[in-house]
Amino acid sequence: MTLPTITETPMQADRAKTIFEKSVAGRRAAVLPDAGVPERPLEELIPERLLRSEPPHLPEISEPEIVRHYNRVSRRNFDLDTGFYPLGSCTMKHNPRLNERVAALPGHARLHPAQDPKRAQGALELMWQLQETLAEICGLPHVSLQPSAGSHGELAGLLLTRAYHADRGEQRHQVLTPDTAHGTNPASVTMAGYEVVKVATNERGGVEIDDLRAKASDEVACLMLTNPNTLGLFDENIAEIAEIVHGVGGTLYYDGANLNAIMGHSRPGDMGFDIVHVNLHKSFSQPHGGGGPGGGPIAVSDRIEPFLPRPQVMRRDGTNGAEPLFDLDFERPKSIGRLRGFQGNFGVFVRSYAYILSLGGDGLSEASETAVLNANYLLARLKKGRAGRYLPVAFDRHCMHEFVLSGKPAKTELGVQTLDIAKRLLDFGFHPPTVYFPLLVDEALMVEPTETEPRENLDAFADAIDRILEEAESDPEIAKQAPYTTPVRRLDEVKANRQPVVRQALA
Amino acid sequence: MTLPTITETPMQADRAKTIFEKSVAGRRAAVLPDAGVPERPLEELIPERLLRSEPPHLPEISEPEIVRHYNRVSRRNFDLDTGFYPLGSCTMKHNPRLNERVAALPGHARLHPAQDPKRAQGALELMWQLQETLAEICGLPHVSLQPSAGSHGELAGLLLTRAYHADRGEQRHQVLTPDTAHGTNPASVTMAGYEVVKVATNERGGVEIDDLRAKASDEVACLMLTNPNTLGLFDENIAEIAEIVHGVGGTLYYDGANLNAIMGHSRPGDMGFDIVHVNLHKSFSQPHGGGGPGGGPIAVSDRIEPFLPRPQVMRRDGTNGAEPLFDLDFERPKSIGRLRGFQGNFGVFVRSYAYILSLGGDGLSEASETAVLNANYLLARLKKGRAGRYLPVAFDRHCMHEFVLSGKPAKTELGVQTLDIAKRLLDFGFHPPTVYFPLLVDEALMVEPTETEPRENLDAFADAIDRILEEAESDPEIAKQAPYTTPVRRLDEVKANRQPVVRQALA
Amino acid sequence: MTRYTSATDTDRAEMLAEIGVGSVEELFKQIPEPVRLGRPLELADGLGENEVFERLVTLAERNADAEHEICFVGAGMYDHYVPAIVDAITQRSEFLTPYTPYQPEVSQGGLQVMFEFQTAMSELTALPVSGAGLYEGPSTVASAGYLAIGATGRSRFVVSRGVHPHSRETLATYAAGYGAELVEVGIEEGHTDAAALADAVDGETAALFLQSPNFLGAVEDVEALGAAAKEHGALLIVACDPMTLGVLKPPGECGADVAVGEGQPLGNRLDFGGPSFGFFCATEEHIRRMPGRIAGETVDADGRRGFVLTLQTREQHIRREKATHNICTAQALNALAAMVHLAWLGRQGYRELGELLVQRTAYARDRLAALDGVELLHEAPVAREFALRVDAPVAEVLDRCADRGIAAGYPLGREYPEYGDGLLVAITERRSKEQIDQLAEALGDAVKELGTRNKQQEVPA
Amino acid sequence: MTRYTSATDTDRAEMLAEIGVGSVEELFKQIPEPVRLGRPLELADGLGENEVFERLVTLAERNADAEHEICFVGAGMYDHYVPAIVDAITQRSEFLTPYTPYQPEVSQGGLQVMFEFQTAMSELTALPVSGAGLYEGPSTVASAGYLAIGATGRSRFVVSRGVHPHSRETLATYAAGYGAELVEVGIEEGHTDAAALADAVDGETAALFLQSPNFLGAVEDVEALGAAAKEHGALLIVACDPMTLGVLKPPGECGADVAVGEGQPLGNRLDFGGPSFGFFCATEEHIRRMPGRIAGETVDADGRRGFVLTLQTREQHIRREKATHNICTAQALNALAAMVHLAWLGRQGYRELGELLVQRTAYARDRLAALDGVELLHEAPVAREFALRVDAPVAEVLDRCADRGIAAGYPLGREYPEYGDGLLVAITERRSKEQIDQLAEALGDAVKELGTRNKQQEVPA
Ligand SMILES: Cc1ncc(COP(=O)(O)O)c(C=O)c1O
Ligand SMILES: Cc1ncc(COP(=O)(O)O)c(C=O)c1O
Repeated sequence: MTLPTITETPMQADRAKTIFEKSVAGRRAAVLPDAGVPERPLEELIPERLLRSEPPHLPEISEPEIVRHYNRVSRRNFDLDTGFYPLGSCTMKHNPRLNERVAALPGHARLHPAQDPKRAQGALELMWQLQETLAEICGLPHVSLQPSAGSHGELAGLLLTRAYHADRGEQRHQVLTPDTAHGTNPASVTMAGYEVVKVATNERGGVEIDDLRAKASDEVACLMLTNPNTLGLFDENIAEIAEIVHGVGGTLYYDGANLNAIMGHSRPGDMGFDIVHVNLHKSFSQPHGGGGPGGGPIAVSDRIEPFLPRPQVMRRDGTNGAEPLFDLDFERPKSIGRLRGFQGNFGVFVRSYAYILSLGGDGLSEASETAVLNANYLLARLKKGRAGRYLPVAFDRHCMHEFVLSGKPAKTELGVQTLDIAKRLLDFGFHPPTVYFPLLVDEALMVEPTETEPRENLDAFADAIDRILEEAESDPEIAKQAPYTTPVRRLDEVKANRQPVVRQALA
Repeated sequence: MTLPTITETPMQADRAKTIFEKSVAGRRAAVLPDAGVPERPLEELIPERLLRSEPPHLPEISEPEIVRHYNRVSRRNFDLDTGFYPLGSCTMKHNPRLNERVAALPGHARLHPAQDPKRAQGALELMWQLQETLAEICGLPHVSLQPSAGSHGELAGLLLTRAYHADRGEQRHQVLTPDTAHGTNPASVTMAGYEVVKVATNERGGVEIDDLRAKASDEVACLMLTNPNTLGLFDENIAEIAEIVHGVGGTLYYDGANLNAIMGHSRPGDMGFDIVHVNLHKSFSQPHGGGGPGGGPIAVSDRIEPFLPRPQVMRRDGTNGAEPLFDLDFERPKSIGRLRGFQGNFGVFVRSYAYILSLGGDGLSEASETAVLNANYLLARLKKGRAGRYLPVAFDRHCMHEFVLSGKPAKTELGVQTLDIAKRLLDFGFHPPTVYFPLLVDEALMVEPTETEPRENLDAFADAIDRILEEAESDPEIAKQAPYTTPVRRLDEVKANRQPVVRQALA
Repeated sequence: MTRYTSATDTDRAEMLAEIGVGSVEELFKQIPEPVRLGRPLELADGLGENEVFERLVTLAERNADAEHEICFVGAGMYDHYVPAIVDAITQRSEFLTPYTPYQPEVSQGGLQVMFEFQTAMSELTALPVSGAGLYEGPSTVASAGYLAIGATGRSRFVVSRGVHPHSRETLATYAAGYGAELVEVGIEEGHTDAAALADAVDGETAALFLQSPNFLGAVEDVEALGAAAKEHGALLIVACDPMTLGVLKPPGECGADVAVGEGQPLGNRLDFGGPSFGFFCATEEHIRRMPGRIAGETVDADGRRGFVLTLQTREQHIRREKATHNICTAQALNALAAMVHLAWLGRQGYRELGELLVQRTAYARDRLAALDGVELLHEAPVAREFALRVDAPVAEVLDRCADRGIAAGYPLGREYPEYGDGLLVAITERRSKEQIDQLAEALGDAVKELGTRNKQQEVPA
Repeated sequence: MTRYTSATDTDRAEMLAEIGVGSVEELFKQIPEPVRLGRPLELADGLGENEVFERLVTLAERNADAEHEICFVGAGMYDHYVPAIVDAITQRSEFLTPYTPYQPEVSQGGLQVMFEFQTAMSELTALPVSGAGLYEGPSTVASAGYLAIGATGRSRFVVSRGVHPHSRETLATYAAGYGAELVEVGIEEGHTDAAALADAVDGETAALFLQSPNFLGAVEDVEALGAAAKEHGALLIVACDPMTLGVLKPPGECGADVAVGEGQPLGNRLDFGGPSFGFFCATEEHIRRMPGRIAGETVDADGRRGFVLTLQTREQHIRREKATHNICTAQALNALAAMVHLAWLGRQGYRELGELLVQRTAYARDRLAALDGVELLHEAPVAREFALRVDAPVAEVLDRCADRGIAAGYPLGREYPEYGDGLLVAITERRSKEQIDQLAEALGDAVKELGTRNKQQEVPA
C-alpha cells in the first residue's frame, strides 16, 4: 500500500445524499405543545372521506442531523459572501447584514399583513417612504411596490399599458423589444397577450433607429428597453427613441435591471420612459437567496397612475398639525387590480429601505460611479492581456457598469468555448460571468463587477482569465474538461432533460 | 501540458492570509454618526501628553471583504454542526438554535448589568429559576451562578473551602486529587494556595481506598473528584470515600464535567459532595464557541452557603399575594467576595435555562440514559473490530457516558501512536476523541459520543477506526503522515514554541 | 454615508489611469447631456449603521405585531412558530447570497434543496411533479390559469367564491393579459354551491378553481365538486393550505390536476405579507408546461450524483416569447425555509400539527359561538379557521379587542359585502387555550357593549 | 419534551442487544443503590420550542433594556452599537460550535482569529504580547496579580481606589487564595492620590494596579503614577477601556508591564453582564507566564502557513499544578466578536469613535453640570464617562428618570460611600445629542422636585 494521494477533493468524495435518504422511521425533531383543549375524534369534526389516510413521507430525523445536513449542503454552493461573482445583469453587490437585522425585528417580521392600517403605521410609512425614494431615483412620480420581481414588474407594466390604451378606446397588439432584451421581456409580452416585434441593434450597440422607425405604428403598444442595455452601453439616442414611440402612441417601458449604472446620474423618467421597474434584489442590495426573494416595484408617469395595482399605500396629511396617517387605498376604479396577495414583499422593502438610508442620495450616486469605474477598469485590464485577442469586447466603447466580451476568437483560434472558460474559472475560485447572453453577441461573456468589489479582486479575475487563455494556447483540453475542483464536475443536462427525475421516489 | 490533477485540496491551495494582510490604507467599513455637538480641539479636553499620537494599526478594509474574510476563515474549522465530535470530557452535544434566539432578545442582550433590580425582574427571575433547577439536579440547596467556567468554579470551590475552614479556625494545606483528574483541578489547587496530593486509582478505575485513607489527615482541606471519573466509570465506593474525607474534616468537591452521565439518576449532593460545579457549556448545551464562553455555576451544601460569592440572586416573597420580588444580595458578611464582574455570564444562563425548559426533568434524565447507551454501544462496536485488539478499553466494564481506550498495543504492535490515529480520523471526516488524557492510561483515547448522535454516526466512526487500523496493519506510514485532506497538514509545534510568533508584525 | 465600497482616492486615480481617462465623469459622458440629472438626488444623506438601526426600530415599534398582540388573524397567512433552525440555515451566507443556480457545479447546495423541496411538496399534495416555487399564493393561482389555457386551448375559468379574494383578483388581473373569461360560483352555507358549479362548468371551460379549506375556513368536498371539471375536460386546480395537508385529503387524491397555494405557513414569517412563496404541483402530463425553476437529478462527468435546473426549454431565458411563464427571480430562500420547517416537523410532527389545529379550532369555534351576539357564519367542517357573525359593527369590535392586545380576526366585509358582519378567526399552534379564552372574553365584552340589540332585553324576565 | 436525540425504540433495542444487556437500566447498575436518585427530578416537564420561546419572551419583556430605555449606565460595560456583521459571523456554526482548537489541522479558523485578535489587542495596548482572551475584566485583573506574584516573587499589591470596584473585589477574592496583601490608595479630585501612592509602593510590592480612565471617568497620568512601581521593581498593571485607546495614550507607551481590561465594549452586547471577555497584554518578558490560550504562527508538513496553540507548557492541561493559571474554557467567541468589530471600525473608525465619545462626553458633562442641584464630582479630564453629585437622593432621582424612559447613570454610593450623592454617566455613539438633552431635562426636573434644598430660595429675590 502506498500513501494516499488526493484523487478527489473532500467535497467530491462526499456524495450527495438527500434528507429523505437520511430519514429513519420514528425519529423526529419538533415537539408540539399539547392541544390543551378537550380533544374529540377527528372524524367527528371532519367527515372521514375528506381526511388524509396516511401522512406524507416527510423526513424523520433529529434536529442536530437536520442542521448538519443543511450546513453541509450549503457548502456546496458558491456564494457572494465568499468570492467574486461578476454575473452580468445580476448586480451581485454586497448584501449588508444590517438589512437582515432590521428585517427580523418583530415589528416587521411578525406583523400580520391584514393588520388594520391604524396599527401598522410604521410599516405603511416605510413603504410610503420607499415609494417616494424610488420615485425620485426613477424620475417618475408614482410607485407601486407590489410586483415581486423584475419579470412581475414587466407584466405589470404591460398590463398597465393595456389598461391605458383600453381606457383611450385603443387596442394594440405589438410590443417592441430590442434583440438584446432579456428573456423575461418577450416572455412577459406573450403572457400579457401581446406579440413580440424585435428591433435591431446598431453598430454602437444601441437601438437601430431606422428599424425602430419602420416598426413603429399604431399597432405598437409599448417599447421595452434597458438603458444602459444588456451590453452595458447607454443608448445615446434615447430621446429620439422616446419621441418615435410616443409619436405612435405607444408607452415606453424601462427594464430597471441595469439601474445600478445610473443612480443619481440619469433618470428613466427624464429619458421619456412611462413605466419603470426596479429590481430591489439588484440595485438595492436585497440578497438573491439562490433565486429569490426579490422585489420589482414599478414607477410610472401621471398618465399611467390611475391604472396602478390595488391596494396603493397613501399618506393623509394630519389635520391641525397632527402626524400624517398612512393607509391602503383599495378604491382605485381604473386599477388593473391585484398582482399578488397582500401588499408585496415587505421584508424586501425593509432591507432596501435600510440600504437606501445607509447610502443616502450621495452614496447611491457614488455607488453608480464606482460600479462604472470598476467595470471600465476590469475591461481595460482584460483588453491588455490575452482576452484582448481571444475575448474582444463586443462593442468597443467605454462601458457603463458592465460589458460584454465575445468568445468567438477563443472558439475559432483556440478551440475553447465560452462555456469552457466559464467552467475553468470555477477552478480559480471565481463565479463566471453571465454566458451566452445577450444572444446578439457570439459566445458572449457578460461581466458586471459591481461597486463593492475592491480592485485586487478585479486584478485577480483578469489574471485568471489570462491564465486560462494561456493554458488554452498550449492545451485546450484543460478548459474543455474543466472544472476539476468543484463539488461535482460537469453535469449531464441532457440526461436530466430526457428522463426528468424531479423528485425523490419514496416508499 | 497534461490535464490538471488535484495535488492539494482547494482549501489547502488557499493559503492563510490574515485580515491585516488584506488591509489597504484608506479603506474602511464603519461610518460613525456625526458628533452632533459643538466640537472642541481634543487637547482642550484632555492634556496632550495623555493622548495617543498615532492610531493603532487596525485593518483598513471594506465590509464586504471583512465578511468574506471571516466566512472563508470559518470554513477552516471543523465544527459540531458539521460532524461527529466525540471529544471525551467535553460533551459535544447539540447546540439548539432556539437558545441563540432567546439569548438575542433585546430584553436579554441589551440589558445593562447595572440595571436596577426593580427593572430587571425577568433576568433575576431567570437566574433564580436556573439556580433552583441546578440545585435540584445536583442535590445541593444553594447555587451561585458567578463562575465563568469549570475551572473558575473549581477555584471558587477551593476558596469556599478555605473560607469554611478559616471560619472554623482551621488552616489546611493539602487538596487530594486522583491521578485521573483533569488538569484544571491541580492548577486550581495551586492557584487557591493549596498543595496537590495525588491519590491512586484502583483496578476498577476508581479511587484506591487504601491510598486515600493513608493520605487523609487534618491537613487535607478537600478532595476533588469527578464521578463518573475521567475514565467514564462511576466510582462505586463513593459513599466510603465521602465518609473518609468528611471524617478528617475535609470538604468534597465535585468536578461536574461529567454530569451528563447521571442527570436525574444520581446527584452529587446525595453522594456526599459539599460543592459541585456544573459546566453549562457541556451538560446544558451552551455552544463551545471554539473555546468559550461557558458557565461554571456552583451548588453547595448548607454549611458552605454563608461563604458563597457576592452578589447572590434572591427571591423575596410578595406580601399579601403580590408577585415575588427578585433582588441581588450584596450583604453577605462571610462571603468570599466577587469572582468576577457583575452577575455572571447571563447570556449563557439564558441558553441553558431554555435548554432545561425544553427537555424538562424527564428529558434530562432520558438524555443521560441515551448518552450512556450511545457510549456503551460504540464501545461494544469497537471491541468487536480491530480496536478490540489494538485499542483495548482501559478498564473493561460497562462505561457511563464515555470510555477510554489505550493505544498501547497499536503503538507496540503496529507502530502507530494514538496521535496518528487521531490525525488519520480527520481524513475520514471525524473529529478525534480526546487524546493522551487521562494520563493514567497509556496512549489514551477518550471517547464521548453524547446523546445527540444517531446510531449511524457511531457505526461510521467504529468503521473508520477499523479501516485505519486495517491500513496500519499493512502500512503504518499512512497514519503516521496523516492527515492529508485537512486545510493544513501536521503543524510544526516545536517551531511555534521555540520562536513564538504570537502577533503579526505591522508597519 | 455608508458605502460598502473599497476604492480609495489612490485606487481611483490608478484605475482611471489604466482606463485612460481623467475622471469618472468622463465615463459618464456617454449619457447625453439632456438626460443627465445634473443635480444631486433629493434624498437624505447617508447614515451610519447605528442610526439606520435606530430609525428602523422606531418604525417597527409603531406596528402592532404578533409578538406584542395575540394574533387570530389568518386569511391566508398565519402566525405559526418558525423554528430557530430555519433562521440559522436560511441566514447562512451560502444560501442567502448566491444567485439562481446557473452554474450547477458550484450550486449543488441550492439545487439539492430545490430537489428536496419538490419532493416534499409533491408528497404533501400527492401530485407527482412540483416546481421549485413561485412568488406567493395568489399569483401562483394566476399562473395555474396560464397553464390551463396552454394545456386545454380554452380560455374560460370557473372560480369558486370560496377561493381567496386575492387569488381571484390576481387571476382576473392576469386574465386581462393572457385573455380569459372568469365565471364565479357562489357559496352556500360555507361551501361552494355545487349545483351552480355544475351548471357553470362547460366544454369551453379551461379550468375549475377551488380552494380547500376555502376562504371561510370550510373544508370543501373537492372530489365531488371537481367531477364537473373531469366531465368537461377542464383542469381541476385546487388551492390549499399546506398546514392542513397532514389531516385533509391531499388534492392529488381528490382528482386535482394542479395544486397551488400560499407557502407562508411553512417556515416563513408573516413579514406584513411577504416574501413567502407559492407552490405549484401537477400531474406528470403537465411537467413541460410548469412555470418557473425545476431541479432534476443527474450525474457528473465522473458519474457522481448531482442536480441541475432542468426542462429549461420551458423558461424565459431559453425560450423567450415561447416560454411557459415569464418568471425569473422567484423565492428560493423561502422555499428553503419551508423545507427546513417540514424536515423539523417531520412525518409525525406534520400530522400532529394538523390535528392540533383541528382540535384547538373546534374548541375556539364552540367557545366563541356560545357568546351572546356571536354566531357561526356557517357550520361546515373546518380545519384551522372559521367564520363568525357578530351582532355589532365589526370594525369597532376589532378596535376594542385590539385595545386589549388581541387581533381578533379578519373582517369579511370588504371582500364579501354579503357578510358585512363576518369575522374570520384563525388558529395556530401558538394560540393556546388560555389565549382563546382571552379572545372569548374580549370579543364577548366588545359585542355586548357595542351590540345592536341587547340580548338581555330580548329574554323575558 | 424536546429531546434532540435520535434513538428510536428499534434503535434502542438493537443497541442494547449489541451491548449485551437487556435494558439501559442495567448500564446504570454501576451506580450503587444508595446514591441513586430513585425518583424523577422535581422539574417541570419539557416543552415544545414555541412554548419555551414564549416563556423566555415573557421574562425578557420584564426587563428594561437599552432598546427600550435610553441607557447612560456604564461602569465598565457600555451600550455600544454592535454591527450586524458581528452577529452574522459569530453565529456561523463554524465559529459557534467547535471546542477549543485542540486539533489544529481542523481548527485553523479559530486559531487564525486568535492570532488576529492578539495582533489587534497588542496594537491597541502598544504591548508586544497578547493572550487570546480570558473570562472578563475583573477576573483578568486578578489573573494579572497572579502573574505579578510569579514574576516578582513578592506578594503585596498596591491598588488605586480608581480601579473598578469589581476588579478590586475580585482581586481580593483571588488574593485570599494565592496569598497576597492588598493596599488601597485613595482618590483626590478624581485622580489617584499620587503622594499616597508613592508612599504605598515599596520594595515588597509585586504590582501597582491602576485604571485609566478610572472608575470615576478620570483619565489618569499613568506614566507619572507608574514611576513608583518602576522605582521599586514592581510591575505596573494597567486596566483600560478598549474603546478609549484610539484617543488615549496606550498603556504600553506609559510604561505598563501588563495591560488588562474588560472587552465588552468591543463587539459584545451587554447581556446583563456577560459573556464578554478580558484581555491580557504584556511585555515580551512575561510571555511564558501569561494565562490562557495563545495562538502562534508556524508551518505544516508541506510548508504551508498555519497556526497552533503555543507555549502550552504554561497551561493546566500540560503542566497541571505547575500551570501559570487554571483557565481552560475561556471566551473565544467573544474575542472573535471583538476582532470583527475592530476590523469593521478599522484604523480610522476606531480613532473617530474615540473622538466622538470625548466630544459628546464633554458636551454632556457641561450640559448636566449646568443644571441646578447638579455639580461635577471632579474636574479631571474624562473620555467617555464622568461623575456628578446630585443634590437629591440618587436612588429616587434614578427612579424618576426611569419613569421617563431614561437610565440616567450608575449610583456610586454602594461602592463609594464617600460619594453617596454620586452618579456616573456614560456616553456611547448611540447616545445622541437629543438623548443627552432629554437626560438633562429629566435629571434637572428630578433634582428640582426631589432636591434637599430649593435653589430658587437660595437666590435672593
Ligand atoms: C435585463 C434583465 N431584465 C429583467 C430581468 C428579470 O428580473 P427578475 O429576475 O427580477 O424577474 C433580469 C434578471 O436577471 C435582467 O437581467
Ligand atoms: C473533567 C474536567 N474538569 C474540568 C474541566 C474544566 O472546565 P472548563 O473548561 O469549563 O474550565 C474540564 C474541561 O475540559 C474537564 O473535562
